[in-house]
Amino acid sequence: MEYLTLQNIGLVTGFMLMLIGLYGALTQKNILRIIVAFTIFDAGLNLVIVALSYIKGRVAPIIDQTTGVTNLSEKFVDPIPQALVLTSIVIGVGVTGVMLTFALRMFKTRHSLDINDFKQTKW
Amino acid sequence: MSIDWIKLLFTLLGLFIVLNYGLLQYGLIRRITARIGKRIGMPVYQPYIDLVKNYAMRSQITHGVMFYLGPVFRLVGGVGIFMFMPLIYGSYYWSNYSFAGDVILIMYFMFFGMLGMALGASEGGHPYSFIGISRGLSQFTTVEVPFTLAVIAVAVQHHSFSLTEIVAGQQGGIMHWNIMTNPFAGIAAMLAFLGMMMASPFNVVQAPQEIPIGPPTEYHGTYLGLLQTNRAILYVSESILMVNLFFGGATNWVELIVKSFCVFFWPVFVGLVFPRFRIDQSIPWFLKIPLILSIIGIFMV
Amino acid sequence: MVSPVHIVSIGLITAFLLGLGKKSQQQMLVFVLMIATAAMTMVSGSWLIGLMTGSLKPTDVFTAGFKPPFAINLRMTMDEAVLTTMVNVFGFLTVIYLFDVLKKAGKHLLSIIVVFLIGLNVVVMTRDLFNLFVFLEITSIATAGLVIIIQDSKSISAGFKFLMASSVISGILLIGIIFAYSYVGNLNIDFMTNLSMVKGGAVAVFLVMTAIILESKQFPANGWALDMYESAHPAIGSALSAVSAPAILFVVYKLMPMVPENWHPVIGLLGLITFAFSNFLATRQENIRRMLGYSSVAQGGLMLTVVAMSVYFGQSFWFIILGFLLTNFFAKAGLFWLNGIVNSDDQNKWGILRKRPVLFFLFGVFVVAMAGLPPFPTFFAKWEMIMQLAQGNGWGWIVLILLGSIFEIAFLFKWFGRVFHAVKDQPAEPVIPWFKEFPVMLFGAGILATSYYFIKYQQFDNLFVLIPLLIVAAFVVIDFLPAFIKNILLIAALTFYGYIIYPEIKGNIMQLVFMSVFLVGGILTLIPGFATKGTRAGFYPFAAMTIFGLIMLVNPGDNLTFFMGWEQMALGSYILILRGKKAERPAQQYMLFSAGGAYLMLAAFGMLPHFAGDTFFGNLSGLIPGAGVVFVLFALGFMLKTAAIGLHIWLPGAYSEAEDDATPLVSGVLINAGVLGLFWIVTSFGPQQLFGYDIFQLMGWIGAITAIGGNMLAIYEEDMKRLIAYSSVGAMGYIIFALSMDSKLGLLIALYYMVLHFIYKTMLFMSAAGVIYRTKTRNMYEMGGLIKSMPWSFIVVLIGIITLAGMPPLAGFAGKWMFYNAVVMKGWYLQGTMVFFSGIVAFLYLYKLIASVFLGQLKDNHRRVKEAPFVYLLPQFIFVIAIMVLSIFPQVLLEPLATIIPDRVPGEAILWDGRLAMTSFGYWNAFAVMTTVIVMFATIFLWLTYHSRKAQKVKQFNIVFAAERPFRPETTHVSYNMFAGYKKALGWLMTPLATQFWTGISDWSTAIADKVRSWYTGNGQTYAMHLLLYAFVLYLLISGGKIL
Amino acid sequence: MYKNMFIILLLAGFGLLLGSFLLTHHEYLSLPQLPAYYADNTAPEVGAANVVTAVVVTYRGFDTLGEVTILFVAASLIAMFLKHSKAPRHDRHPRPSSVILSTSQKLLFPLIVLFGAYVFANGHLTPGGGFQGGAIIATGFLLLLMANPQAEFKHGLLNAIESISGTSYVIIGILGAILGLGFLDNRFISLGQLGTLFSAGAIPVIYSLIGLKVGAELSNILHHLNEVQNEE
Repeated sequence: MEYLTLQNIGLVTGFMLMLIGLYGALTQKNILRIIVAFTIFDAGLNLVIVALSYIKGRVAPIIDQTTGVTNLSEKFVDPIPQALVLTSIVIGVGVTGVMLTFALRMFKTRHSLDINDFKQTKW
Repeated sequence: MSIDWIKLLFTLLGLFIVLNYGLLQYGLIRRITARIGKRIGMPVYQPYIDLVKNYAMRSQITHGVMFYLGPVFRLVGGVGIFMFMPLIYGSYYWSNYSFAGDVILIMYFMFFGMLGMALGASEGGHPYSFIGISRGLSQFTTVEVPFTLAVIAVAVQHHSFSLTEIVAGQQGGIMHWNIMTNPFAGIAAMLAFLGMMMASPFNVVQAPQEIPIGPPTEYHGTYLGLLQTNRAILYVSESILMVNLFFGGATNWVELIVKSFCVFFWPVFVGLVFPRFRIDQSIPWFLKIPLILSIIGIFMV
Repeated sequence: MVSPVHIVSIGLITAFLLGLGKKSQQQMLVFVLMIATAAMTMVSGSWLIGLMTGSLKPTDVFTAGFKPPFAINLRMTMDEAVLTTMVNVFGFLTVIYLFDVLKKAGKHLLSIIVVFLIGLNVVVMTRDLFNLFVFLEITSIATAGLVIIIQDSKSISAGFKFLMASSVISGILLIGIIFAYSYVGNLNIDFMTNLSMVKGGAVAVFLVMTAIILESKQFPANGWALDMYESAHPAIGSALSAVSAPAILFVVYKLMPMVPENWHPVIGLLGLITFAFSNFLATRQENIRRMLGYSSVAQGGLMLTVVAMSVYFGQSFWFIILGFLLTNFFAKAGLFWLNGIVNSDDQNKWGILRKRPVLFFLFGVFVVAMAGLPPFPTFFAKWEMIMQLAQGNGWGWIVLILLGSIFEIAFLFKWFGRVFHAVKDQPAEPVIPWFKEFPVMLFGAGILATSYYFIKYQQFDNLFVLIPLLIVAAFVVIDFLPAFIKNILLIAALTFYGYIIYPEIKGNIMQLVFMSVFLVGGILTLIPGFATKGTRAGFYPFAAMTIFGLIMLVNPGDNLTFFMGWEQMALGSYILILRGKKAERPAQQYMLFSAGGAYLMLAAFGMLPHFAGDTFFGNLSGLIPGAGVVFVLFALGFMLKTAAIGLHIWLPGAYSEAEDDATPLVSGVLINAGVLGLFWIVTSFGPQQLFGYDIFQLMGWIGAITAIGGNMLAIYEEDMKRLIAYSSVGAMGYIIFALSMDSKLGLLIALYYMVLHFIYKTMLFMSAAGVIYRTKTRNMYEMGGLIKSMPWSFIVVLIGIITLAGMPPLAGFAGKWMFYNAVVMKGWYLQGTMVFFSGIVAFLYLYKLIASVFLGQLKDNHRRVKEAPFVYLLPQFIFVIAIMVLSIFPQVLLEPLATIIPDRVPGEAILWDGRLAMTSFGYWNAFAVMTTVIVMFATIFLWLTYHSRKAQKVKQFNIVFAAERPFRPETTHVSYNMFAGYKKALGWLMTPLATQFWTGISDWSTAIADKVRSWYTGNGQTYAMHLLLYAFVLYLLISGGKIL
Repeated sequence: MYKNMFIILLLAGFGLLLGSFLLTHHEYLSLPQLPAYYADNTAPEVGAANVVTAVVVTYRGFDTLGEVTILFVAASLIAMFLKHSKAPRHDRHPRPSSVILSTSQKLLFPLIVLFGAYVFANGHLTPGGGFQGGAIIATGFLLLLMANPQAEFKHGLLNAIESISGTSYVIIGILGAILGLGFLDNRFISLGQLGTLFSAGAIPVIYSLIGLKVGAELSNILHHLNEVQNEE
């Protein structure tokens, strides 16, 4: 059993990125850094998705002269995760944009970017 | 329902005897009390004089209806106890109206007069009435506890609440009396009896010294006459109750009078010896020794 | 039929086109949005109707024209139709409700709203896991947008916390989806039911499920949600609670088929923990929006439990979940909207609603519906849920549900009571625009309609349930009429009801007795109401509810009807109590204790089938072995109502602070409900053991202590009504004692005393009401000498106290006489003496009652007081007549009562020989006693009258007073602290242990709640960590530490 | 510090949870049924050379609609959020951008937009598509803004593009439902010759609309953020 495959490397890297992102999101005090940490988390997640579509020795699922039009299912890598990752990325962009906007406005209300300064509602 | 007129006659006769006996007894006791206190005391027939004088009084006042009814309630209470109690064991005619109810009826009928009197006196608006009544009621609550337990003990012992049955169970000599067969209950009841008679040391309720005026003052003339009549009947009736419960009852009038006199003499004797308790002393007192004795008594059965 | 996908397309086209709008056209844009949401509603609504009527079949919509799993499909069945209709109707109403906000807010907000609705619709309908994720994200971002309608620093930071949380959640969800895909090779929910069976697939299921559970805001990883509820506009809070949460829960439901069977209970428990704890924490909230947030979260938890256990619940699942779902939908939305109308989180500001009877009524409806009281759906759902759980021995679950429910009631009714009494300092006529009122009213109508269908579905007995409910509803409708007319109508209704019910129950003396007590009591206690002027808004519906609730108790034998009647009676009487001027706290206490008792009973009802099958608890054979726990639960429940010592602390406050003429109803009449229940359990269960100890023995002691305690407490009361109230405690102790003797005589005493207590206590309370009505005070030491001006009231009180004291010749003595016989037969001397002692103690307060009020010195300010109104006296004298009849002919009542007692009960019965009552111990002839006494009394009275015929009446101060003449009544009237000596001697008995105990419980729970809620630090980061922690702990719980 | 340790522990646990995936998961040796179906049937059924595009726009077209909606709602949120600040706008005088930047911007902007258009129009043939193309167009605007921070956009135009393209997208979807087999079915326009620009039915149209919409939205977001910066 081969462990050091490209897919596994991708997966492990993705997992590590996710954990790093989470660590950042949970420990950083600066809101902007938290947002960045979340993008790292997203990146790791996307990497995991992409890595899953990989099958050794196959090509991207686009029909062209080299692939021909028959037996494509034995030539292509998995197209679905690739479609999913597109969606995931776009969602990530949307969320990041929104979060940044919030950060902007939060800074305007309190002139601070420390997450601990935004505990008006609690208990 | 046919009324047994002869029995009614006998009952009224009994009432008359008891009334006279009560008045004489009261006079005698006062006399004895005075002698012990190194005084001469009033004549034995003084209660008769008082009674006649009071009933003959002309000037009368009233504070209102309830004030007016108070003594009536009181006397009904006293007479009622007498009426519902069998006097002489084995005699149909001297058993009064005891067919109407048993000892429970008698026990609760005692409250009737008390309550009526309390209400009547209260309407007089005299502050000491309130004080006296509140003390009386307070003390009374705790007096009744050992007494009731003792009665229950006796009832359980004879498997009956009927006084006639209880007396019947005590026939056949002094060793069959309840005071002997169940001494704890008997003693408890005798101690409670002290409180029921409201003699010293439990006479703070009436407190003849501190409260020289009060209900008796407001109640004068005929009212007082009624109250005195009641006192005579009630005290004797209560003594007879004790006799019936613990001292074997009586089979004839002589025995009845002797026994009830002895029973009645007991609180007088105690009262002469012991000083008076305050109300907050007397209440716990009844909840201690008499209560414990009566509890022992009830579990002895 | 329009395809369900067009809900989405209509919405999206609208959303996109709104972008073309100009600022000046804003109002028009709002109308466009309105039309769009209406259209969406019509699409989903038409599916709902079609599916309901059967004209449409459940459908799958294949997008892109490929069958699943090749393309995404949307499903439209009954479930989806209900939920999407809910979402869209809600959306439509939100647009209306937010009309003023939207007019100013700009077109972007409009787009966000419609996108939010689309997101929820698709979340409900889609069958594709990844598509679900996408639309969940849409909903999340749209939610973030909605939160900042109010752009203050609170809502902005709450929105950010929400974004952080939803990032973490969506990360977990996405990774789960990807794993799932990698194991089964597709993304359609219907094609991955075997996911957990695939090696490693359980992890994927776990991640997906966890994410959805986190999304449904489970305790304690829900700080972000709470902050959002607190800071968002109420309309948005209502959206989160009423439609977001159900949509998410529906996702859970969709995913349940792939969740392994053995996880179901874990998820269910998580939901229940949320339910219990969130309600617990809500009790500490002063801020309305946050409180509603906690409540929403709690409801979500409860629904999660139901959904997670859907397989377990089987047939009843739909009934239960719809009950919770619809109630939460209508009521929570309504409450949030009301919050928006009031526009304040301060409970005291809510008094505005008091100016708007309809809105206030709806507020009450919502609160009651949330609290799970009848006749609202949650009540039935909760009942069914408990019954089902009990069948599977889920006692821990039941405890959690009941705990949560009691906390829920605590904060809801604290709030309600506060609002009820917050009338002061309000603007005269609040301006409430129609578009804010309209949705609330619609949802109010919605919940009422839902209740109607739920009741109809249950197929209750017409006579005992439906007619009463209709009458109550009718009185709600005619509440605007003058009190006079309503009083006549209610009395007429009760009379008529008695007329139609009589043929049904005349064969059953048990029912007949209690029904007469409740009906006659109801009618007679209403009569004093004629003295009230004005409309007396809000009194009659609840009086009717109380009385008919009582009537339901006497039903032909259905546990649910009994319980429903019980709760209804509790609710009605709660409102009656709350109407008193200073009744806010006492009413709250009353509600809490009532609810506590009711929930104990509910648990008992759950256990009952294990012992007795489906039988009505009052009809059991009397030989149910080993049902000790059920018995104790029932007994506690009923004894809470009869205020056994320790459980009595609600009673004096509740009875005394209720409106004076309502007190007889809520006390004298209502307390018999507890007696009814106790009587039933004693006769139908028979002797029971608990840990080897005889329960009747225990109950006997409780009864004895209650009797003493109640009477002792009454002695020291200066407040007339409190005194009578404590006296009730004592009387109930007497009854409990009598019942627990479990002998023929004992039960007879209990029944007899029940009737008697009903008569004299109602009478006394009415008389007190009359006195208070005239003197305007309840303190007895401020009265005195009233016998002159109120002689009739005096006579009533005199008869009442003689009866109460049990003095011959009146009817009370019968009870005492039987009591001695019973005690001696049973051999319970000590307890018996205690009860006897309590009877003597009663003399003290009875004397105080009558003497302080009617005797003694008349006060200057009462010189012009008149006799109580005729309408007060009339019922009192009816009772007096009843007492007189009973005194002379007790067998009229005692003989029929004796037939109620089942033969299995040991002990001897009373033998009647004509008028002579006999036992083996004693005898007693009421007629003879009465005759003798009357003759004696008459004789002596005549004797006195003859002698004192010339007596002259003297003035008030004409008394001999230590050589002085008193000149002020105040200094002469001895009443205050009358029994000081007694207090000095026996006051130590009165250490308020019960009060201390309950106060301790209350303080303790407050402290714990404060500790627990400090978990919600307000820091978004902490919240994000909670999410991860929750997921991790859940993993450990499910996997047991092993790899899934 | 303890808190951080705790978080590290927690994440380690979480990592283990994720890591368990590595133990049970195996790389595919052949495609499972669903992707194999896509690989084999995209060409005949959908007519797109790029299978991923076929999946994105047709098979999972509903997701993509959602994606567009997400960007839309995010953009709306940002617009709503940032527009609200009515702070007096004081002119900023940033250092003028360098000659290189401003010059190259003028040169590159049309090229970038053109390239973006190319990417989305050819989404069904080559790697790329509406989102990618839209993002590229938005970079053009970013360049514009960097070169001239004070630049004023025509909001109306961007909004109009956004709205119209979005609406058209949905309408095409509805047309798919009416004329084709289901909502967002691309086959109501003839599939054409595989591999040519005008093939794959409605896919190029949809992708172009998406491209325009995404480009407009992202540009709008950038512009709003820039405007806020100007306010500061």
